[in-house]
Amino acid sequence: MTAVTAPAVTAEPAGPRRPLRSGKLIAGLAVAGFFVLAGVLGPLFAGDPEEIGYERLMPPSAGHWLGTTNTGQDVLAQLLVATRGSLTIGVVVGVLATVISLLVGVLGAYLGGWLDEGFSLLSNVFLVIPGLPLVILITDYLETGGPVALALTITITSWAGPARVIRAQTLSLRGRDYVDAARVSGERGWRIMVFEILPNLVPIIAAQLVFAVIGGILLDAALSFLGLAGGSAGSWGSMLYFAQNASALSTGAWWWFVPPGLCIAVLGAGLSLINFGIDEIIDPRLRRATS
Amino acid sequence: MSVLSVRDLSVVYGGPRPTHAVRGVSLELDRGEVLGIAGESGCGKSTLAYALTRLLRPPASVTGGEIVFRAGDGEEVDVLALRGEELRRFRWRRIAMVFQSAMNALNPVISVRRQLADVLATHEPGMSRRAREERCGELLDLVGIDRARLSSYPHELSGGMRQRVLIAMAMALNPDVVVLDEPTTALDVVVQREILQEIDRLRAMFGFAVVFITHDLSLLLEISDRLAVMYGGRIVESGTARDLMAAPAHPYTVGLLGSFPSLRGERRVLHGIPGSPPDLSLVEPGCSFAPRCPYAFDACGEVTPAPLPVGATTAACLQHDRTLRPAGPDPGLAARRFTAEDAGGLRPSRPPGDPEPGGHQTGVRDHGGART
Amino acid sequence: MTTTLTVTDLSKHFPVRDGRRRRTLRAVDGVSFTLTAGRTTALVGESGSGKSTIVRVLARLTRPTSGEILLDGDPVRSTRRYRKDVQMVFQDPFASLNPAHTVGHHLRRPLRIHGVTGDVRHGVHELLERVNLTPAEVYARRYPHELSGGQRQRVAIARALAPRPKVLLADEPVSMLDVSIRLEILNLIDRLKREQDLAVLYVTHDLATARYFSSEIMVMYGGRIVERGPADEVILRPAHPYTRLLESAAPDPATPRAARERDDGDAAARRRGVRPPLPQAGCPFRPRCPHATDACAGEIPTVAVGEGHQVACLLHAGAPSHRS
Amino acid sequence: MGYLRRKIVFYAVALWAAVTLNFAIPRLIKGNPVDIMLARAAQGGQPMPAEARHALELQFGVSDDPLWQQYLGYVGNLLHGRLGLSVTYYPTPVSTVIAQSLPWTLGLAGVALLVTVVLGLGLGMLAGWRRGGAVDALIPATTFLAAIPYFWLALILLYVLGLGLGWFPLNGGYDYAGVQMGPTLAFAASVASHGALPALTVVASSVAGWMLGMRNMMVSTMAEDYVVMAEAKGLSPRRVMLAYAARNAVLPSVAGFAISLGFVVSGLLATEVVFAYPGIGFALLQGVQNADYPLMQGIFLIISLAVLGANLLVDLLYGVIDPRTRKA
Amino acid sequence: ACTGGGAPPVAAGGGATAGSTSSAAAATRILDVYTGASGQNTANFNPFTPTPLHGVQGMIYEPLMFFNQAKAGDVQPQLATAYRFADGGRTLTFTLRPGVKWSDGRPLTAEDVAFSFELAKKNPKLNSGINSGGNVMTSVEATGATEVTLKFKEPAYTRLWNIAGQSWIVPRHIWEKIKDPATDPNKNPVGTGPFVLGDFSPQTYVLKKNPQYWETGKPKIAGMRFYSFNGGDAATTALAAGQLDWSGLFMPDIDKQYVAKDPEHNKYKNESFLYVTNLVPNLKKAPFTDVAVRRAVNVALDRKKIIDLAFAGLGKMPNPLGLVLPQYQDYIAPQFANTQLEYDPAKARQILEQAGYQRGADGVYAKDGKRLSITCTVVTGWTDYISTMQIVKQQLKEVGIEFKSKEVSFNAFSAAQTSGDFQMHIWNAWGGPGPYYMYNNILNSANVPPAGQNQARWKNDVVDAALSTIAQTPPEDTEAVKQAIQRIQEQVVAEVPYIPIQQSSALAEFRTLHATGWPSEENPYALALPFYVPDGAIVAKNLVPVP
Ligand SMILES: Nc1ncnc2c1ncn2[C@@H]1O[C@H](COP(=O)(O)OP(=O)(O)OP(=O)(O)O)[C@@H](O)[C@H]1O
Ligand SMILES: Nc1ncnc2c1ncn2[C@@H]1O[C@H](COP(=O)(O)OP(=O)(O)OP(=O)(O)O)[C@@H](O)[C@H]1O
Ligand SMILES: [Mg+2]
Ligand SMILES: [Mg+2]
Repeated sequence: MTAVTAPAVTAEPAGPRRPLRSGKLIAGLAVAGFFVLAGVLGPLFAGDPEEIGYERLMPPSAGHWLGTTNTGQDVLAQLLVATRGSLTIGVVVGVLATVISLLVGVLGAYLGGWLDEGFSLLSNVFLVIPGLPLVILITDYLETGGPVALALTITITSWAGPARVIRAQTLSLRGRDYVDAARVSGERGWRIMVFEILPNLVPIIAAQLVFAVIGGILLDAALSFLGLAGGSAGSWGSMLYFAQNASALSTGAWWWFVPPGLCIAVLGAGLSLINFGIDEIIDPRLRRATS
Repeated sequence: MSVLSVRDLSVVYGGPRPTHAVRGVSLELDRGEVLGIAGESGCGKSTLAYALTRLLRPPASVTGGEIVFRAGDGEEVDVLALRGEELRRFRWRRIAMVFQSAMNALNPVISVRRQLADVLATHEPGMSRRAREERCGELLDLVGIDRARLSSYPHELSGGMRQRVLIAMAMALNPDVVVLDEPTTALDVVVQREILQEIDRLRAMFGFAVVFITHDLSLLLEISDRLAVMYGGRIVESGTARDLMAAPAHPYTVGLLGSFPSLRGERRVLHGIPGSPPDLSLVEPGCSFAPRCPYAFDACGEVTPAPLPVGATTAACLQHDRTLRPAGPDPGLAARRFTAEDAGGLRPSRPPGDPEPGGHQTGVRDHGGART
Repeated sequence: MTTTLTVTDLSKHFPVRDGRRRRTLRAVDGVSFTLTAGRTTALVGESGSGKSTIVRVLARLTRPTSGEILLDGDPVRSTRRYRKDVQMVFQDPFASLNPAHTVGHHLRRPLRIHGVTGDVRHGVHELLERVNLTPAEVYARRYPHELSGGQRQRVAIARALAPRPKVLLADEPVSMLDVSIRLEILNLIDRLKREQDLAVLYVTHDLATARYFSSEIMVMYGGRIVERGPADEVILRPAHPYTRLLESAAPDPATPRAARERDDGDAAARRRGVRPPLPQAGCPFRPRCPHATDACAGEIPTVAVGEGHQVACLLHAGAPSHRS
Repeated sequence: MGYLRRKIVFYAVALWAAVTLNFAIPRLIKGNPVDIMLARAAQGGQPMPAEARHALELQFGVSDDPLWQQYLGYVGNLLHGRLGLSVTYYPTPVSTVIAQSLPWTLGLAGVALLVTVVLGLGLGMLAGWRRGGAVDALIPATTFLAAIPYFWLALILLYVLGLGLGWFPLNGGYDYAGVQMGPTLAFAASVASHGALPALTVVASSVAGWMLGMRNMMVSTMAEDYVVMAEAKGLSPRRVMLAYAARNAVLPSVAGFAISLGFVVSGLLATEVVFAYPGIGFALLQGVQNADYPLMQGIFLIISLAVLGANLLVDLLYGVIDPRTRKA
Repeated sequence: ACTGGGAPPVAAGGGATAGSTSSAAAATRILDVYTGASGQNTANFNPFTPTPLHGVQGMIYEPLMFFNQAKAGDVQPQLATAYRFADGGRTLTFTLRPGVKWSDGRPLTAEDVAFSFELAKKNPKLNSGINSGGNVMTSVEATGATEVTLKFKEPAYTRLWNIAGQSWIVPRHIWEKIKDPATDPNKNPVGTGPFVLGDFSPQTYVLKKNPQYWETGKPKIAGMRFYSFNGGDAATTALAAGQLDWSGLFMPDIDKQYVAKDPEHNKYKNESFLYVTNLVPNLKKAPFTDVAVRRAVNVALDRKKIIDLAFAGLGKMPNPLGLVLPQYQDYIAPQFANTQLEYDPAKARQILEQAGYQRGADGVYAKDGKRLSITCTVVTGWTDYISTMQIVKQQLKEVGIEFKSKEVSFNAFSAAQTSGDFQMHIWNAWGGPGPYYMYNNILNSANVPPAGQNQARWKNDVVDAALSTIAQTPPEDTEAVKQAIQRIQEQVVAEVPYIPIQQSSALAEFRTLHATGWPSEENPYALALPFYVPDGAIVAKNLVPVP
């Protein structure tokens, strides 16, 4: 017997009313928000990213804030369009992977039995089969689809990890008394899954979503960079690919090469910060002692 | 001659809303005695225990007071001043501790042998491997566990056995003081009884003093020599078990005693203590029990009561303060009743939303009210 | 007519793995009892003796291996109908309320599900008031983490009462609560039992509250009911060696320390650190029992040792036996 | 299902899935090696006469057999260890191509992974132990590193440290012109200096994950009673940190190790391309670009098997380091 | 027929000033070469396989003759000193060079040559192209100690290039023992060429000087080391860092990226007459079934801008005839002597309007309700083509044609080429030592894929007949050949089956620090491209080490 009455400070599962105060979360959201804004609005203001001109490989100037490519295209315009492309891929991958992982994880863990055995086997298999080679093979097949098809492909290799996490969490939630209590109240299975379990998965889902978005962006970048993304998806990765193809770095055209990579890294770091923030909300022990 | 004196100890958990978990606690622990500390969850019992063993970690810090340890030869140690190597050597040899949940206090991936031997290897580096092994075996014998279990991992032992392993571990260096923080709360009553008897037997054998912490007052009354009742970070009443049971002076103690039905005895009025424990992050003058106290009067919200001798016990309650209540305590309290109806004094204003204590008596067969 | 929940020969077996071998754990083994409206029946027993399993089977959270459950003499109907009549209060008030929903939500749902007619909002407030959570509007809007443990448990009780059940199963409803508020909750259940003519099954470790709050006590050991009878009878005149052990182990400040040390042979049963595995047949307590004989491995008759006081032990087999 | 049976089924299914995916995917890809080779020859200025197509089809064994027959044949060949002939490196057997490149990748991945894991876990341990301390302050920086794409970091490092400062060789597995492959000190030194930058890239961009995971686990573990207890026992801080806190905190990282292998392989692929490292990653890329089914299949299979094998190993190892899993 | 040895290379000026290397060191210096190989080398020295290691063809194994594409009509004897057609082109006799030795010391015999041709004939797997006489060969015989005679079903005049210039002669005494010549890696190659195998590793290998090479005094350099890089950028880096003596890398900014790094030694040659980059319309698909559309597109393109921007200014203006110039200037029909490709958007619109197209509200022409929209397929990552697409898109938009580009993998691209499942793509058309070869490749209806490179899938009876005529005409009859070629030109100009974009830019970079004697504009004795077979070998054996 343990006596507990005091409003628990630590063991509390994150309720919706828990204040979302976390410096990391705010910083991360700010970074992500900036990129979303740039991706959504940027292309409207930037010039035509495909406009080819005679000002080739010009360093940043008033006319071209981020200089030009070897075919005289404006790097900034390309970067803004690529931001949109990369974000699209990241978000589509993130959402799809999360939806699949939710279906597989929650259904399997809640219903149990052979379905669960099957689902977890499936996700374990997808986890151990090396992702990038698989994606390379599949994108090759899906050559025509553009960013969405690419995102679909990347999704295939990125749902398994989140599914495992969500399954584990659902398993633990399923065993909670409040789920049993809902059953005793007479709630139906789907209602329990949707209204009792899902809300408590929100922080985990958010973390997995963010994680999948980073993964999607990084994988797309790698594929595009290797020239395997099946069509210039107009993403940061493909910018890097073209820069690399034109030996941008060895010719000193850092303005072409550095920004896309930096964007990936900064956005990635921003998203990671969001993840940390969520982690800290889930587990307050992770907060820095000083904060 | 006390082996451990605590004077005016205060502990605060830092942070945006600092929690004043222990507030000016003073205690004396005599050599070989069992001192029971009772109190509701969250009243600061464990924090006090951790302060005694110097195990507080940030954000907790001792903000005042002192702890003095007196060894058998009379040498005094300022426990709070110990640092580094000194502190390391002091720990366990002088004050050992048995934790609440043996499941968590034993490392799940290290064998019992290594966890026992670790203590010996650290504090008695001269000891040979063979001697250590022998001593580990002896320790298990001591608590009635088969030596063969040395190679077991914690998950292979039952809850009671784990608790015994912890006790064996506490015995390893013949400490002067053993702090037991709710050592049996997680256990079955039968097993709980076994463990208590085990502790009693070992204490008789080695003569260490025990600080026994639990919220189970009935248990404490049974096993301790002296008792301290904690509420809201303070010790509100202390005395010998017999005196405290016979003549509790603090309304909280009265309420607590009234919360335990007697197993075989007469059936009597039973009531809980309505309301919730105080918020330890608030530092306000006045008695922290006042909002739940049926006998609270105006001064309770303004004056922080100091411990006063009341009969055979010492209680921190303004009802017994002659300057404030020249007429003496409320008759209800004097009769050791804890009901609003019985309370002659002002009814305290309840914290918003707190329920009426109504109905708490219904359904209980009242066999004649207070005992004589 | 008074409502009764009659349980006959209920068993629940779990397949378990013992090292490499599989075996069957008889968590509940041929248990029969009746819960009657307006009465509280206490179920006590050591940890792992099968108390929660019985409750979960009765709450239809677990399927029984065998046995029959009759509600008012009828075999069990659809689960939904059944749940309207049989409700449950869980042990841990922190875990049994969903942190994502308000108190109001927790109470609205069962009202909706079980088609309670009339104003649901009003129903919620009424429930809250019945468990002394006033003002009800304020509490209805709160989230569980904004409540103290006792308040939460009251919400849990209110939820259980929402479908206007006839039977209330309470699995250690106060063991997670602070001592000072336990009594309040138990008193509340007791009051509601009388007001609504509930049949209550009170599962607990605590013999003292069992005695105080119930009219009948059943003592379980190893999946079986080894003793049952009127509360005072069982506590004050325990007949089964296990009940005696349990009773002697319970702390009781009223009993002087020295008196505890009486040597009735139970000490031998306590000294063992390792619990011997449950025997497959015969008396489950046999391996720990100081009075065990070879005969204990055979069929154990249930005998009456007093007015409504029955015990499954050969020590008392001299008395006329009533098979259950 | 029992733990053991579940594991066996898992490995069986994973193996089957790897083998079958491996069979299926290249067949779904458009194009075939003959088309590719003809197109390449044409693009490269030496178009082949019309007769060449048939000859090439004969050579590459482009088959019109029903799929199930091809599948059976494929599985049969696998069972005999035959991976077929590479198209890109025709007529070299795929096994030879893999044998040539695998040691490089294994060496690079092995060293990089070892350094990453040791460094990451070590730093994570220290960061968690002294929360808010100097090591802990590193975390944000490493997060940033982790978010950088492998290949981009590789290129930047290559240009800054290799081309700019000249500290490292630019490409290749060793100094091809300068030293002979063989068990000589010169060769070893050359391999080491060529592997340093690629390994550094892998370490830099993947160390953060390990560090963070370890740090968080460490923080959680530190709050466990058994760590407090170890401290109460008067053990030295070092011992508390290593034997009680880190020992337990490392368990999830170990369990995650095998999973992370897949990611390491992926990262390595891009890194190898950047550094012209003669490993398996680039061989795979070539295979894909040349519709070299046999080579792709072989490499994918090898990678899958390696990851599966590593998983198996971790499963076995886990039983040793976490006694709780031995039963159950 | 032709006589004489290879033209002596003109000594390149300059010479090493850093001359710290003694002449002895120079003589042993191994030149570093990058031929475009990527990934690992696998030991494959079988010249009959599709992808042997670079250098095997030409440097180790030699053809009978060398056809210099850098200079029209320049044919050099190699293992054969002369050839002779008879029987209306159905019999071909080679006279072999005496005194040639295999690198194992055995003499080269007519039997060896006959065996080499026989090998491909007997073994269908070997018949994979450049090394084949084609399946039209009916017999091959050693008809004397230094004479070999081949017989054909059809006149083989136009196949001489393949037979004499692209077929590798191997020693019978070794190859007759090889079980499966199609897959044997031939690990210890024995050839007649100027170089023999030195050391080999998967990363690099060395071909070193053959001391008993038949051309006395050659080669002068000690050998060549072949590198393999995992990407163009790695190679570019190595080249810029001065690590390579010779390569054939495309570098858009070659002056800045390469020459500027060491202007004294870093030289390059732009072999700009090898191929033509075309927009290839699929003539089987709308809208390209309509010649007006092809003509409109043809005049709507500003090729100067495309070459400048997409091809870094390195390509040459193409011509409407689809021939590489100035190589085949002589073959131009008089009426086309001054014809240039026009850039005239107004005319494009006019062509379309005349053909019944009407401009829609969106600015795009349409006919019969169908918008004039073109989708052009391009291989992912081929950046110059992708840039071309972007410019073409802008230029066609101007004249009211919607143009979309679709990037696909090389796999998918090549599959579409074969199946015809594309509307338009961009592709190179290559020729050979004579104008016939390119026309035959891309215009002959017999060469519609999968058989050949007629990607436009054009069928024109006049052209087919003209090509057939050339195949039946002895090359000596240049006038007849010319006339046939000019008949084709008329058709090409009228029908526009391909839309030329640029005439090739193939860069060969070489450093004069360690060797001189590279081909130059004045002395184009072979293509300077190291990967070109057998030109690479011809260049290598003519290089002179710098002391
Ligand atoms: N790490 C911490 N940070 C902040 N506050 C804390 C921390 N640990 C404990 N507290 C607070 O300090 C007060 C005293 O806690 P403590 O653990 O000493 O109580 P306790 O009497 O041992 O309770 P229990 O019976 O539940 O063990 C509580 O209000 C608790 O919320
Ligand atoms: N799902 C299950 N699978 C296997 N064994 C189970 C399962 N549920 C319960 N058991 C076993 O059945 C026995 C009875 O368990 P139960 O929870 O009913 O005991 P209990 O009397 O409620 O104990 P406690 O007082 O600790 O709550 C125990 O040995 C338990 O380990
Ligand atoms: Mg505590
Ligand atoms: Mg239970």
